[in-house]
Amino acid sequence: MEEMLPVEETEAAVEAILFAAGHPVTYEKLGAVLGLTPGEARLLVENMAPSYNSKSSPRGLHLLLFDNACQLCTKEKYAPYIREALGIRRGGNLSASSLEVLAIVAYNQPVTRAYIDAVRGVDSSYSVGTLVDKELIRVVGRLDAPGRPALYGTTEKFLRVFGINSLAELPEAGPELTSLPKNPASQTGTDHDTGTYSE
Amino acid sequence: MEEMLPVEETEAAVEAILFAAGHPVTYEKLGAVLGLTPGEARLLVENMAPSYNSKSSPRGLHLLLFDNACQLCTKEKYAPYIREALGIRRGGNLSASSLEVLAIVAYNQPVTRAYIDAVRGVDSSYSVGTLVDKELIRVVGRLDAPGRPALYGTTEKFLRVFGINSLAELPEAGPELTSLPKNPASQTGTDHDTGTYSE
Amino acid sequence: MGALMYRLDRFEGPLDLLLSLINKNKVNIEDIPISLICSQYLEYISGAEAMNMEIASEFLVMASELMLIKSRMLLPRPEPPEEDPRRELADALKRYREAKAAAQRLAERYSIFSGRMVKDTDEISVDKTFVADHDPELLRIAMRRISAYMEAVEEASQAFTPMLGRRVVPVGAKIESILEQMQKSGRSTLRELIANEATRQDVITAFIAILELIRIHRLLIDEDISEGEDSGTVHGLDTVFILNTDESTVLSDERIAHEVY
Repeated sequence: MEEMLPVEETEAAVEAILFAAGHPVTYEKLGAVLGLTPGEARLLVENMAPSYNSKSSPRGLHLLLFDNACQLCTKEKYAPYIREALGIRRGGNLSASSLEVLAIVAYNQPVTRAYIDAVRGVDSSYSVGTLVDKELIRVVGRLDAPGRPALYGTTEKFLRVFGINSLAELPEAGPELTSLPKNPASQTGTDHDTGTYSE
Repeated sequence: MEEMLPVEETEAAVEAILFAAGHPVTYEKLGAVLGLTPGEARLLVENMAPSYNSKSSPRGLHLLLFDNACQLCTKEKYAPYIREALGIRRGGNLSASSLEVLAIVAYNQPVTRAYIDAVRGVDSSYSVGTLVDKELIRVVGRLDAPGRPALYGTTEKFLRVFGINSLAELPEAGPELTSLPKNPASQTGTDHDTGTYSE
Repeated sequence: MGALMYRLDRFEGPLDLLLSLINKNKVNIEDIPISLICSQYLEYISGAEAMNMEIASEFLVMASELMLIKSRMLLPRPEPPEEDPRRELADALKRYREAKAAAQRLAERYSIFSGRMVKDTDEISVDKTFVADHDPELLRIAMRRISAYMEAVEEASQAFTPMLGRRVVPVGAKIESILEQMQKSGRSTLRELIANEATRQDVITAFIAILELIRIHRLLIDEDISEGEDSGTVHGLDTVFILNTDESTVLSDERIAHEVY
């Protein structure tokens, strides 16, 4: 720029430029625009960083410092609020089939996928995969049987999502459970310590 | 959100949400995300505004307060620096005819194209199209008349680039332009909620 | 004429040209000397025509309107006096002048505040791991759903052998009952459609009926997976069927009658 900004306004100008850019801007470019060397621009930005990044900062933004460039972004901890505000919240609810698989795992863990399939009468690989992605179930061991199939159990996130402290607090399933086929994991000896299914 | 944020962090969350959104966010949406009523959300944002907008603010950003929504944008005085840093050519100038159309729409909304044509004494279809493309005006409803002609109103982008927060802040205009005996839209009932003209 | 240029493209329209003539002659808009303004207007139009400028039709319409007003001004005024023939033109000119002035004030603001720039919405990746809070009761309900289904299957397999004495429901009748069920619900999963079938034979009959309804396009498989992460599967008992209400795409009922009944 032809005109130099008063010193106290260069930081504001940097903020405006980084906001409008969205992507990283090099110190070289910032310096050229503000009448500074790239090194001076870098110092200026480093000086600004604590007001965004320090623990006590009241800001919702984070100033990222790269080797040659810098960028403004939102603080990680506000991501859930942003997602909700912008409507980016898919996959929050569990489908009926996911709930069925989850119930079978929760009440009978550890269980194999073959067992889940047998109980539901359908292939459940997709739901099992989704639940693993969502970190509600995980592989907790292997069944000591041909092919050494994976055994699934619930996670701590599962407890959190359902608002219970332990599996003992699961609602009483009662007679529902008695009609289920025998769980192979409870018949055959496994190499898995069946006592704990925590993360 | 399920969890309430500590009070000192709600402002930071608002900043993060507005930064990520880029576009205007309604007080209703902000409130829903932060566990506040729309009115409380508005008060919160109004409270934050001086830290961005006051003369002595060290910020490069401006907090726009519309009737139903708010938005972050850069301060106009840093526009030349942003344009140079991001290689944006100065442009987007509005022609005299576009400005005339915009004035007629702004002071009389919602209006039909026929009304705009009548006030200007010429066909305005080209300018109307340009302004719709530039997102300064938009179709806000249909006139309940033969052919159901489109009714145009201004957008929140219009408010931003003309530096006003609501239509009530439009600069004074002459009595003939603002009092409208011949506006078809104000004579006939419309199916449009004339209260909102958001982007 | 000399250097005088008749540039119609300098004006936004006939009202703009008229305003400039009124300003040049320093006359009152409420009391326009119509014959002076009319002749200057016509002179300008013909001057532009002589320069091979395209004359937009609006300018010609205004010319004839001016001449009409002028002629009405020449007529003796009736008693009681009717409205001034220039009234409408004066109103239009005033309104247009105000629109121009408002446009000018907006332009000044635009030159300043168009510098208020915004950014694009951040791309935020969809969080596949996000799970909303759920009531644990949902798990018990899911268990009950599974066991109820399993009992039905067991019953069906037990009932298979002594089936001989049972009444066999024809496919045609099954089609009707499925259509009835679909008309009520609009959409159903395979699980729901066969939920009430008591025996394996009944399940098979129902299944043949569903296949037939799909063949004639009366039932469609819903493959819309946009709603939830694993709804609308096209596999197994969760397959969702919807009723095709577009009659033109459904094969005729006669053919079913021949082939199935």
